[in-house]
Amino acid sequence: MSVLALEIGLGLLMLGVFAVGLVTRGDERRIVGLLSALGVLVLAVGSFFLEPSPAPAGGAFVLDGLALFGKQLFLVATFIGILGSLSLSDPAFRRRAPEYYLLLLASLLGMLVLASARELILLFVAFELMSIPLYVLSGFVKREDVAVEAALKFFLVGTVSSAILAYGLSFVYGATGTTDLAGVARALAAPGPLLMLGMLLVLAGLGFKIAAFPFHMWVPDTYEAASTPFVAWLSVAPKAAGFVAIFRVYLEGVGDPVALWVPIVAGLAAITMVAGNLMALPQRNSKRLLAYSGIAHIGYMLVGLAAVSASGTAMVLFYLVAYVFGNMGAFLVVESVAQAEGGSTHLDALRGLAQRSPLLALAMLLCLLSLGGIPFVAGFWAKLYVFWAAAQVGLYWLVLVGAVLTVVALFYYLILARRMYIEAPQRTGRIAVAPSLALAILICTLGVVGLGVYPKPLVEVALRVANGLF
Amino acid sequence: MGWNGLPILTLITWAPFVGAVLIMFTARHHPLAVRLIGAVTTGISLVLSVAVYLAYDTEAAGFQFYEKIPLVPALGISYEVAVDGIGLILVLLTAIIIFSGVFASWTVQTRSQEFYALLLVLVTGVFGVFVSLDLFVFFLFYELAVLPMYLLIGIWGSSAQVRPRGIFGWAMRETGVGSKEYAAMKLTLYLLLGSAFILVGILALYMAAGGSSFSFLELEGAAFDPVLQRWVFLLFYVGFGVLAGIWPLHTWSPDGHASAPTAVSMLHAGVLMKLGAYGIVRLGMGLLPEGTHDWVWLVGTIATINIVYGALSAMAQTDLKYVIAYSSVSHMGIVLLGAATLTEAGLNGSVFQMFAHGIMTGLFFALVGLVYEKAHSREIFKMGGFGRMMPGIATAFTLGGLSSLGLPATSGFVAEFLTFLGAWRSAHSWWLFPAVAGTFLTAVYVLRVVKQIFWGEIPAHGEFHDLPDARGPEWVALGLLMFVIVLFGMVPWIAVYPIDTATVPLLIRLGIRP
Amino acid sequence: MGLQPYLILAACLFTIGLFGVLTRRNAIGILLGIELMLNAVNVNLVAFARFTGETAGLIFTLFTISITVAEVALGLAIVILIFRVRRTVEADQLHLLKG
Amino acid sequence: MNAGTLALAALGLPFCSFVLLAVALPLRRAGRAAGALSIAAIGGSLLASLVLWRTLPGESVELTWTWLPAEGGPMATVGILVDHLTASMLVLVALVSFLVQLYSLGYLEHETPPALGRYYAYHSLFAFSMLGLVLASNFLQMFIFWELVGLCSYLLIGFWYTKPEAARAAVKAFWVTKAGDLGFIIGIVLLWGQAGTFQFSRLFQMAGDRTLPTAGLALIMFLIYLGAVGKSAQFPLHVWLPDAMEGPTPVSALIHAATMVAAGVYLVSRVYPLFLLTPDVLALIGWVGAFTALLAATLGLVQADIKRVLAYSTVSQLGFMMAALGAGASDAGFFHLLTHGLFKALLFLGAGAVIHAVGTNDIWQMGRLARAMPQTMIVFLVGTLALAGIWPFAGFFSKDAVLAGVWEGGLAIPFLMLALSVFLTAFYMFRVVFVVFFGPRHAEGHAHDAPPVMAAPLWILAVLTVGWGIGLATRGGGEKAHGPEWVPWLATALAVAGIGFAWLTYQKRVVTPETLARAFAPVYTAAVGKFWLDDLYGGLYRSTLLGFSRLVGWVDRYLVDGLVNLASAWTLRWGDGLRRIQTGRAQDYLYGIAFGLLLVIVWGYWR
Repeated sequence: MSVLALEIGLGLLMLGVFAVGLVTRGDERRIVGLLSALGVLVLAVGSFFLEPSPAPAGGAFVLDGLALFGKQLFLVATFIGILGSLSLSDPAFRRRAPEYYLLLLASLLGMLVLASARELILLFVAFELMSIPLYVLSGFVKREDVAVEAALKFFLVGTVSSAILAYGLSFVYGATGTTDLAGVARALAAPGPLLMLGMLLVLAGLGFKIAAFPFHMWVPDTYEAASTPFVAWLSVAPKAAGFVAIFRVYLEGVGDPVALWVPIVAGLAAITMVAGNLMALPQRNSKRLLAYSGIAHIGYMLVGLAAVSASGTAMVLFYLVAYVFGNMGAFLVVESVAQAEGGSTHLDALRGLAQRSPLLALAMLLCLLSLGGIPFVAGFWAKLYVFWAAAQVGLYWLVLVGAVLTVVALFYYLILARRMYIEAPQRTGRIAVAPSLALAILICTLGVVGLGVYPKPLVEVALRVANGLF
Repeated sequence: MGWNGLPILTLITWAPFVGAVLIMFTARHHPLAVRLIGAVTTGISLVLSVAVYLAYDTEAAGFQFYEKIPLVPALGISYEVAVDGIGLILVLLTAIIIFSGVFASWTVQTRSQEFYALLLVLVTGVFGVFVSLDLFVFFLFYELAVLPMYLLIGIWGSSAQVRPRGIFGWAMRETGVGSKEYAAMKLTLYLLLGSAFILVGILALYMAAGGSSFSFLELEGAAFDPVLQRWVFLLFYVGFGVLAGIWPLHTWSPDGHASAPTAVSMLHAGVLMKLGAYGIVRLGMGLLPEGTHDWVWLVGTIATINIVYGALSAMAQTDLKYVIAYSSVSHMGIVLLGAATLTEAGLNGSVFQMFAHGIMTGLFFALVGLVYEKAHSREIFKMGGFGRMMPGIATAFTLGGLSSLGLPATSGFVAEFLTFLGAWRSAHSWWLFPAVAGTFLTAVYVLRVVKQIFWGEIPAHGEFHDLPDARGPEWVALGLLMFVIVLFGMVPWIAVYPIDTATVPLLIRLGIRP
Repeated sequence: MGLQPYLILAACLFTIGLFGVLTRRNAIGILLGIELMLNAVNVNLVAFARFTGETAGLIFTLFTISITVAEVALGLAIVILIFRVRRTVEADQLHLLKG
Repeated sequence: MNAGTLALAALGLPFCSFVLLAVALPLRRAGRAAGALSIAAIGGSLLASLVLWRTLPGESVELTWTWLPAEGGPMATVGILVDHLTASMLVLVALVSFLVQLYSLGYLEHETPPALGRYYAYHSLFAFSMLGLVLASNFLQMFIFWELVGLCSYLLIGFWYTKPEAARAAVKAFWVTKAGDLGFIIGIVLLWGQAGTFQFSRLFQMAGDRTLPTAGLALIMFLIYLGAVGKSAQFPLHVWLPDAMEGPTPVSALIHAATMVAAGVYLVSRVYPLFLLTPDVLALIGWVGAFTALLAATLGLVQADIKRVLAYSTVSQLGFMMAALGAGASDAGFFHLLTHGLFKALLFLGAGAVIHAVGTNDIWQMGRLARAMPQTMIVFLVGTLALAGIWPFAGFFSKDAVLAGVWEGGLAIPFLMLALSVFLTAFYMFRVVFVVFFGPRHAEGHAHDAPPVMAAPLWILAVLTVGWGIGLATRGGGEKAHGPEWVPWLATALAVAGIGFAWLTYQKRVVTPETLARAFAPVYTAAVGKFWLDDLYGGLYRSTLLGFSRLVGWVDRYLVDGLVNLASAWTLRWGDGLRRIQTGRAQDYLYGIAFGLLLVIVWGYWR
């Protein structure tokens, strides 16, 4: 099997989607969604049969453990995202469905390549391939006035960040004389000022992608305005890709000098956790609340990153998986409710959900508990592990900040639970959930619970992957 | 396995859970059926608890009715249940309280099927904690016992009148002090924070013992590093202590108990707070002898603060439920003080007080619920002369009050007296004096409340006329609890025998007895 | 002439671009600022390639140029869409979403 | 039947009666039937006690069962200890209880049946508790029943619970005695810490062979004595007893005159061997007793409420008993306890008959009742003479023994105080007699002698008081008085002087009470103000205890919890404030990026 098997498969799928989009008209175009879902599912399943191949020295494109882990994660997340998108029933959307799925798949392709990229140019190109479709997709929704506004903001912030990233990469290239990441890693053993500047600029650029404070500001607006299934996917997959890129650039093969980044990353982690959690408190829109909570989660993952150890990295990978399930599940429940409530994503739309649809409420509750870090759902182990990793390297203050902020986070998750379970519903009708959406939510819930009950296998995989980096 | 092949502890634990499932799936729209299912399933637990209690072999001592089913062999997690003398009596307590609770909340109207289902799920968690020997499963049950509380208080609770005043008045307004949502949120956040401490402690022990088993019996055999013991004991103390209401982490409890619906207050103050104390005794003292010796001074001192401070705070309250809630804070001080004495008398007193206070406070909250339901008021100083209209409730309340102030022939006295003996024999004999002072303060506030509410004349403003006495199902709850209070007060040895079989080995483990 | 002047030039370009991005209210103006920033990258890359003799930088430049084009095209498309929907391209009047 | 069985029967019958009355609702609600059951039970107890008393074996009988087990032998036991002390006390308690319960049938005839049932349930419980206290074989059990009689006292004072004064008095009685009991329980715990047992017999044995560690024993015995101070209404905790008169009069007769209040004296007598080891404490007991006797006697002078006069007289007489105990004359003290139990119950029941007839407690509203209620007058007079200590009534011998004992014990000043009290006692009691039975008639009414069910107990008590006294007189004037010859003469002279002075003041009006009040103005003012002790305690309770509790409550709600709220409110505020940086303007977001860039670079280089 070629190391490019997944990328080739995805390319073929994109061609297929394109072709079907050409030959179908109007409502028939729904079929492209099914096709993409199926295709991504096949790829996702297939990815689990791939074996990581040891990276050739100086190879620009590798399929090592990290790459494979990332790809599997992206594929699963994309599959869930597409499943969620299948329920979008707006006529305008249906008409433009091939466009939507093609862009989604294109972005996915960018991620897949990014996960494997061990070369600066490839990294940058994959990064842009991933990003540019996202700008389009975020404007791809019924209420155009806010969607385009969100798209513009996302675009402007994103491009400026890209420029910063590219500027940084140019310095890295200039200081090391190579675009190979292995060379960069070697040069980092004795970094000169130019290289340092470059690496810092790159960090700022990647900070945008993972939405660390203060590069996060596009997140709430975009999440609020864009279509929810897309946001569910946007909130996890590109972030995961961003983290994979960070691991590649900052950790892989760098050795001891990684300690250089600890204070910066720890600082970013702290302010991101603080800002995300605090700003989530006053929110009245579910999507916006989840957006800020997502920022906070990035902060928690940065805690694991700040540990710059194999276990820390592994815990971030675990966290990413837990976050994918928990966050996507929560967003998709919001989408289900919004579909029944005329598109309202206000917190009040969730009122009395437990009485209108107990299962939906339960799924939401489980996802929220996971995000909040309650035992026996995935998020709990995730938080515990990153704190553990940070404590191992002596970052006790960071653990303390994180633990205290967990209480703050629980506060707003419980507010959501209160809306669903305690308050009386505004309307009494039961909520009908589209089958595909229900399936997506089910997958997320199972993931959350399964990882919560039995996290060990994933932890072991993550540890193996992380050990490959050091 | 179990008892003559019968997995009796499993039956006790899961019978309410089955009830909850039945309620959710079969009896959703039949209020009476919901109640009957609740009564029957908790009744099964109660009967079996009594059976276990009677069948427990005090000669053999140790953990009995042992059952074990491996769950995740790779991690050493298994469903492993058994009871010793301490677990035994707490299982009995839980069964009594929940059985009474089912009857005490007979008149819940809104969403009653969900109420009962959540209540039964919660009690499964409580039973589970008391019988689990596997710390992982213990923790699972622990969370199960904490989480439904948020919904139970949030949905069926009641709000109190709290005037935002003082230098932090604005903060109180902003957080909504007094409302049930506030209380539910505070309680849940506090307890979850506490559980995080506990979990870290459990995992630390698990790792230190080699990471092969979560079983209490195996961890008991491991010799932990003294430094580790010191820190983990502190984790357990703070984590469980939040639930046990240790000062100054107790402030969730008055608000929470005051806002919770009757059965939940009963269960929470009656059993869940004991769960915290149980955790400290079982995990903290049982697994960490050296950690215990490092920290008992703190545990006992805080406990004395609890006793006096809680009693004084109770005295200052004007809301009946707050009085009872603060009295729980005070009485939990006795529980922890008894444990901290590290003497046979003190430990027996501590466990006995867990039981005695559970029953007594359960009775109190049941009564307060009844009074509130009938008079629609909790303001002590607006009530008066209720004794004439509700003599039954007045009698029961007085009995509860007498047990609370440690009157002999009620279970409260035995517990307090044993604790006093232990306190004097402990390394910090001065603990005796605040503890005794606490009983006097209790006498002051309890009798003051009894006098104000039930004695004297009915207020002239005519708000309270023809208030009915307790009746029907409510008497099942009250009668059972009153009977238990008197029974265990008069013949305490039926409880002290089994308790002693568990506390003496604990003392031996702590190196206090040879 | 050494490497440094080029780097300084690029830095100036980048800073001017950033300044433009931060101060222009018109979305088109911001786009132009971004263009300047990306051009600074190109200058950098070419200069480094020239002085290290490594060709990768030149290839990188080609990629950046093409990506810049794609981004600007997309940006203009969004700006046109914005103008159609909201009748303005002033970036600071677009604040329906906030808080 | 052996002694143990008899004692258990005496103890068990009232208990069974109580349980039946408590559980069997219809029976209790039936009222008189409940009374009959209770009376039958206590009658049985009385019978058993009498048989026990007559057949008492020479040495004490002890039975014990484990109550609180522990590793290596029980930590605490329950049991019974029967000796001569116990037996006489048993008879007294059972007898007075029986008579009072009988009397109550008439006294409370107008109560509703449920209330009457409740009354008798309390009475059965009291009888059980008091008998249990008497029979207790160890300190713990003593304490248990000690508290239970306190409970009954509380419940019975508050029997008319809708009366605010009764409610207040009941609670006050409980609190004040409880305050003393704090000392008691601490003492017990400390003693256990010292000796490792609660068992009287063990402790006496240890005291006997000097194996009881004496270090700190004085403190322990003082603490135990504090319990007696509360229960037996010694200064300064005597304040609850007069207020306790809010309860029904038979209750006052039984609990607050004859039996429960004597429990403190009984306690000291019971564990006298231990007190003998601590002479300092004994001396204190003597002084406090004598002072209490004098203080209460002065207070008794100014009361208008007949029951309060009797109440202060009870306090005073309890002081006599304690003084005797303190002086080493424990037999005299206990002797006085027994005689006092009889004649004080008689006085209270007599007063009850009067109150029942005229419907008021105020002596100034009574008068000339001698003609309307001759029987009552006679029995009341018998009681009064006994209390005043006139030969040949029983009180004469016991009081004489007390005085002699105190003198012999070398407590000269207490002796003087007691002597003065003897005079005052005679004075204030005859003040009541003259005003009530011979004074000018004030109120119209249809006063008449009590019905037989009430009269019978009165006569029985009167006969016993006289008969016992005569019996003692014929047997040589009471073998218990070992003091100097002049003591009985002095006592009689003082008593007669008191009677005469009262006659002059209240009958002949040679001296008006107002003149006396003026002559002893400071004492009079102080006595009217009850020596301001009530005000002091009330002030302490309201200002210190309640004030402090309010402070703690405030601290808890507004500081301890306030900090929690503050933290959460701040968090919410910061969240809201931070949210405002999200202005919605793209430019500001770009500023965010630039700021972040700056941050990262500065951070990176600054290290």
